[in-house]
Amino acid sequence: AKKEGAPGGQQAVKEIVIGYNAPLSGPAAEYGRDVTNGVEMAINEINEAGGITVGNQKYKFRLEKLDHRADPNQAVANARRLREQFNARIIFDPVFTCIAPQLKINEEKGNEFLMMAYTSTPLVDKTGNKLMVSITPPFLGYLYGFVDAAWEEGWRKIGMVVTAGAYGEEWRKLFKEAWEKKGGTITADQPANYYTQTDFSAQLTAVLATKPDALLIGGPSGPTALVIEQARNLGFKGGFILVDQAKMDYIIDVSLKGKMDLMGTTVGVGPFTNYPSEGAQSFVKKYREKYNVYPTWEAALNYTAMHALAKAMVKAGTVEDVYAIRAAFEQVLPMERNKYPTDCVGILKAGRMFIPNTVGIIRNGQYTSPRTLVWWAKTEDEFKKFKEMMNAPDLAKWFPIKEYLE
Amino acid sequence: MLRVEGLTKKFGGLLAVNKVSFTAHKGEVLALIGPNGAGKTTVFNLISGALRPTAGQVYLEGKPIGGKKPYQVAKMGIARTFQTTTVFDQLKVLDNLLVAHKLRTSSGLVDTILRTRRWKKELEESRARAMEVLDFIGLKEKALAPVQVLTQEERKRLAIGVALATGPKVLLLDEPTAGLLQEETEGIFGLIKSLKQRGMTVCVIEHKMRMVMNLADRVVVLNYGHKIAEGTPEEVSRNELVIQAYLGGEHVA
Amino acid sequence: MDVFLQQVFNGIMLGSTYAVVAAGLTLVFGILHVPNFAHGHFYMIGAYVTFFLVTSWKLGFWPAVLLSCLVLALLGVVVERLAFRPMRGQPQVNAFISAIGVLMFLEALVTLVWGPEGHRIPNPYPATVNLWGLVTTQQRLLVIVTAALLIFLLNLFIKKTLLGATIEAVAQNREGAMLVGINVDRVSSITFALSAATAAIAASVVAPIFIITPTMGALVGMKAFIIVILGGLGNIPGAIWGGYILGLVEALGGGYISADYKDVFAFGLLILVLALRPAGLFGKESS
Amino acid sequence: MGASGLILRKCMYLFLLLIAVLVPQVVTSRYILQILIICYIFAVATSSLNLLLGYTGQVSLAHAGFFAIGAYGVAIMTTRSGLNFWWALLLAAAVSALVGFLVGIPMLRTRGSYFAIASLCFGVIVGIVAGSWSSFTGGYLGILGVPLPPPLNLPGMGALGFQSKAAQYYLALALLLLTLFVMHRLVNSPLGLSFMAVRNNELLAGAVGINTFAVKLLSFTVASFFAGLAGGLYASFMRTVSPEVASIHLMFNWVVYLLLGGAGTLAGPVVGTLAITALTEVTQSFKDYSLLVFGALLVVAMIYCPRGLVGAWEAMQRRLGTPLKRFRQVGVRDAKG
Amino acid sequence: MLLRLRGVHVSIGEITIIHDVSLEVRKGEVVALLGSNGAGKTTLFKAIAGVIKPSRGAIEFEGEEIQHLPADKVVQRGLVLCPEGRQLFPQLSVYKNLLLGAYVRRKEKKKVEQTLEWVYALFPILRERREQPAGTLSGGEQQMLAIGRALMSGPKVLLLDEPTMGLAPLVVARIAEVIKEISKAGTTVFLSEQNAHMALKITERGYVLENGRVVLEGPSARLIEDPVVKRAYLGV
Ligand SMILES: Nc1ncnc2c1ncn2[C@@H]1O[C@H](COP(=O)(O)OP(=O)(O)OP(=O)(O)O)[C@@H](O)[C@H]1O
Ligand SMILES: Nc1ncnc2c1ncn2[C@@H]1O[C@H](COP(=O)(O)OP(=O)(O)OP(=O)(O)O)[C@@H](O)[C@H]1O
Ligand SMILES: [Mg+2]
Ligand SMILES: [Mg+2]
Repeated sequence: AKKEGAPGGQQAVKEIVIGYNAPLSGPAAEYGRDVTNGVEMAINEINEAGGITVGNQKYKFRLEKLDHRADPNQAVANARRLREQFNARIIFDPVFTCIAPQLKINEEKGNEFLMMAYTSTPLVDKTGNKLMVSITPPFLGYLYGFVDAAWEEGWRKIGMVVTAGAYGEEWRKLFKEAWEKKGGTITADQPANYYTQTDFSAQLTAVLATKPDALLIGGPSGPTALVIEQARNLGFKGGFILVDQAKMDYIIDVSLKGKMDLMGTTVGVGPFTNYPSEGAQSFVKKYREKYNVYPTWEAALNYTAMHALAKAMVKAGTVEDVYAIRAAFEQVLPMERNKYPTDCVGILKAGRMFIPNTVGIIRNGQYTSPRTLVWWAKTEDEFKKFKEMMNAPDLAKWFPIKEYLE
Repeated sequence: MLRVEGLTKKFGGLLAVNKVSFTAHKGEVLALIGPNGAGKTTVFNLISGALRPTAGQVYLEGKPIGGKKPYQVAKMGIARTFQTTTVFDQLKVLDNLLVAHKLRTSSGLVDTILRTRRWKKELEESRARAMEVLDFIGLKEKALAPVQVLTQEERKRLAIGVALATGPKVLLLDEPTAGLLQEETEGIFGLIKSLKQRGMTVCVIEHKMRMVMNLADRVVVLNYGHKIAEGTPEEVSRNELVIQAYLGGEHVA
Repeated sequence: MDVFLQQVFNGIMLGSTYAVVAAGLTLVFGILHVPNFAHGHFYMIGAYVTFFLVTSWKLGFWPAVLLSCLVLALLGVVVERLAFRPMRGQPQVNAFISAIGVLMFLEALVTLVWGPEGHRIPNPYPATVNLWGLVTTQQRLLVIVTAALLIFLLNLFIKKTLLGATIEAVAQNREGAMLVGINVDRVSSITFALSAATAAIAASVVAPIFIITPTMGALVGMKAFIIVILGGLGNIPGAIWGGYILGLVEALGGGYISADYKDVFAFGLLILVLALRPAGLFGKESS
Repeated sequence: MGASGLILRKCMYLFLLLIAVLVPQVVTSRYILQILIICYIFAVATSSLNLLLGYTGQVSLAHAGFFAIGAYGVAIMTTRSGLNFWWALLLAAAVSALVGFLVGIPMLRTRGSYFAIASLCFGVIVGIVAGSWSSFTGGYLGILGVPLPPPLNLPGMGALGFQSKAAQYYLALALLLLTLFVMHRLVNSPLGLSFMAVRNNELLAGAVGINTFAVKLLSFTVASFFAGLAGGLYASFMRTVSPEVASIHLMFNWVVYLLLGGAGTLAGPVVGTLAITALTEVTQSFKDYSLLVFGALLVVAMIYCPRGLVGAWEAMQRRLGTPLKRFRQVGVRDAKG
Repeated sequence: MLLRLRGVHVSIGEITIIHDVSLEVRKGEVVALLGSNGAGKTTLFKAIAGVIKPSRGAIEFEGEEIQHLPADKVVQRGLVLCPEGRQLFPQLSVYKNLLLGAYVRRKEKKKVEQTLEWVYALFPILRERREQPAGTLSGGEQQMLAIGRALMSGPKVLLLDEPTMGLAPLVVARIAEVIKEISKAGTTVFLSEQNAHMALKITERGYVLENGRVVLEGPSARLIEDPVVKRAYLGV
């Protein structure tokens, strides 16, 4: 609810409630927390800077968090509650299965809200929802990017111990296709359940028996680190390719406590913590100070997205008309260079922001500089134009993905 | 009516019942006696299908029933009570009898949900039958009472009533008066007597010899799983083996 | 062949933890008939306490394990007192609900204190060993040895000591136990303490190999229930065998059945086993 | 029970029904309606679980599995084969019942805790299949775009659409009433008595000629049918399904609803579902402490109302000595009126 | 005075079952408690043994009040109840059941051995069935085990609640003998029975309980002649 702010004759500051609907307990709680922190940090910064002015009215933001425990039913109930009880017209959610049913209610007349969806799956781009902004790089960018990088490393035989479930399955299927098209071979495919298993020796033993050059592994970062450790304990000397859910910096710094040498040569999502841009580095510092936990891509991307949202509101001149706010994104992007931790230079009609995929490579226990894939540029010229908007233009690489070249 | 032939039951190494044969004729009261652990309850369990015999066969009106499940045996017309009084203590008295009579009805799920004419008719019949049994066991006033408020003796009556409500041809009663006072024992005694008058075949396990003497037409005596004697109460009570194994020198009970 | 042996070894290592956790659960579920669905959460807290002692108090690994064991014994006693003792005489499902309340509470508590993220206990014995071609680490060997020792002691305790017999006596007839002079409440407390303490040891010795999270207990708890049932309720050797069997099935299944469906096979197999042996693999059917 | 008590009780039920019917006229909040709709659907699932757990005494932990079969059944049939929703709903519930029947045959050979765990395993299997068989179930992302129920052409009333929340509310309410009606008739019949007899004493039940296995199987099948029905409607109202519908958490929730409402009573599942859902929404305001508070409350509630809210209410009634005496174990006699 | 009850009331839930019962048992006596079904014999015994707490009144054992003690403490003092319904440990062997009977003097290994031999001598069948789970014994065997188990603790006072329920005449006679032997061995026996014939034959004094009140007391020989007892308990 919008409250009358300061008393007295001065202009009262009103309040905009940002709804936050995420898993705050259960297995996905850590993930949920990272996303919240990003949004919350952005909100605090904006408020401390005096809030935003829309029309002639000053506003501050307030974050209203509800836990949906990754349960779609609870997510819908929460969304309705946020919209109705708190009059939240913006809702962040980082879980696809919970976002999906909300996309069925956010266009209801009189109940509209803008879905800030943190999900990389292509399915969400196909919903045609007009009130959605998705704030991650696409899954396919990583997949094709990793295939290329792995090939360049000289690997030809790959064994797979990827997380079970459809996400992993999608990875396995598409990776196999792309890899074999390149001319490589898949020697073994033993999925493991990264959410429930803690010992992966069984799958690793079976796959390592086929003598692969590298392993495609990954799921959540923590268990992925275990897979790496256990593979090394079983005597594996080859390389790793990490699916995009696993983040190599987190694995090294948090899970392996800095034991970089275990990584050998690894291809994966480029590390955020040492991303060579001013924006990223100052964010890492601020974030560490404030939360005393590890800053992740989740936090950074949502942080940037929240800032983009605030700008869009100002631009649209309304805090209520969500269609106008959604439309204003096209005008406020790109975000200024180096003021924000991540690149965000535009948005697709379908709602996906132009955020490059970052591919990182660790070679012989040493980070090499990452490359960022510009997947949305249709032409070389367009790519050059976008390159100039980015935080670290030297790292950018043109990498068109036909699925997204509308 | 009920014929038991060479019935045998082994528990591991223990021969609880060993080649026991006897016959209960229509309308008679057959008492099964013997020391504790002789295998009486086991015989009942074998007849009623609660246990599978190791060997031997049981016939009801000439039809073999060995190997059947308890509910099938009940349907064929053998009802039993248990040594420790068992009734459905979460149900009301009347409901105990209705559920016992259910095996004589044929309404299914659909009849129940739609409350078809058949369902109504059968429910009426069941009620009538239940009231009749209640009247017989003398619990008419307590029809709607929960079982918890019944006294021990009333529960024993109800247990017999539940068995009767299944519409049996043969009734197996396992120590129907255990733990009852003399006065109450007489009551149950009367109940069995009037059952007999109505032509019911009754097999009863009993330790109270006076009751056995007055009630039973014939007596089968078990010891260590063997049948050691069979005959009229007088014959049996004079039998040396029986006196040695069971009755002891003088017996008053 | 080498691969097969390696897989068997992997299975035994997995099975070791399962066996200990399941044996601990059998004490309260099989013997006291308390369906303690929070048992896996005792396991989780055991790991966290060890983690805390090692990282914050800078205790050595073994002193930390021992202290954690004591803390959990105490926790077991408290939980029994507050959440399960009042449930006596109620149907078992009531205690089940109470256990769900307890596990929600414990998980939320740990999340509040240590956050939802995973933590690691520094591995005290990280060196790899090569045993006749089997590659493993010292810590893994330690898990197997500790489990075997624990199982041996537990079995000895129940079968050979009078205190063990009193636990069984209380389980089978509470009033009867009171009438021979057994302090029933104390026996319940001891049983819970023992059960929680074994879970703490199991968790503490495997934790250095793995990651600890507030949700790590949920699945272990559920598996422990399945194992207890598979082995036959109240049958301690059954639970232990069940633990090793599940470990082996998971390892060999994970290695040889190439599908997401290996769990389907494992659970399906369990249903089948129970259909054929309704009282578990090692249980005697009581009539 | 006295005749006056019976009338009083009837009046109370009618009054409650009236309130339920009037809700959408008074309450415009989509949030509250949303919660009530899902509550009613869950109450159907909980009621069917009650048939098994409360009346037949079989602690089944497979219920979310059947709910999921219903949900996926409707989702797949409507989105893939374009079947009319109503047919899909019926068919999905029938499939759920059939699966219940088939897996009941091996599982019901076990008893007590063994059955509980065997059924838990089945529930888990359904969840895994839902998450893994992506070509059929859409994997962990699930199936999007499940349609709302199409308008019903009622003779004389014209088409009845389900676009509005109010209409959805009435549909959920109708399903709940249908379920309660069927449960009521089942429970107050010799058939229902045979369920309770199995719960009370299986040995004796067998001895009085009840095929206890068949009774349990019937109860299991009927419960699966209603769970499937609830799941189907759920899929349609949520417009999507994902493997969460088979999650054991959902099922544990229902057991909690049932036990805290009062197992073995007709009102229990409904009371429990409404009360706990309300409580969950309230404890959310404790933020980080919500599960801490909720967990503790659960234990306390189990200690102070071991027979659930309905049980506690009855106990209070008894103490006050009003004629509204026994909801529990309503005998056949009561069913007549 | 070994055991003395003064104005004892016992309630279960809201119902008062025992009203104002006062009675005494002297050392070395064998005393009978007669009463019809549901008179409250079992309830009274349970209250004495500490299984349920009396709501009012005092229970003195060897001059000390014990009504506030829990059951296990009462047993430790030497007041042991052999309960109705036996309350055995069904899945434990006969031997373990007996051993647990001696739980309160588990430290005195020698004495326990001796008592065990004595119990086996009283009930030879128990020796035969030593390894069998108690739950699979026949009713009579279980009753013998229950008495045997109660004796294992070497009680000063043995409360026997309907030891002959459902037993064969031979066994009833045997148990009557055993009670005499126990008494001879120095144990005071307080016996609750419905089998008034047997009870009054082997006891010295008796109390008759009806609806939770003591309605009659006196020497057993006199009670046998009492017309009320005759009609209700002995049958004419
Ligand atoms: N399930 C079982 N497993 C092993 N032994 C059993 C089992 N059931 C009964 N027995 C044994 O079989 C014998 C016969 O028992 P049963 O219960 O038939 O005796 P009974 O004649 O009814 O005695 P009572 O008059 O004391 O009830 C006993 O020795 C008993 O220990
Ligand atoms: N747990 C209980 N709850 C309610 N009433 C009880 C309970 N236990 C006993 N009663 C009641 O208390 C009264 C006395 O019971 P008690 O068992 O003491 O009698 P008894 O003389 O031992 O009878 P019996 O000869 O049957 O053993 C009975 O009316 C019984 O119904
Ligand atoms: Mg018997
Ligand atoms: Mg008694």
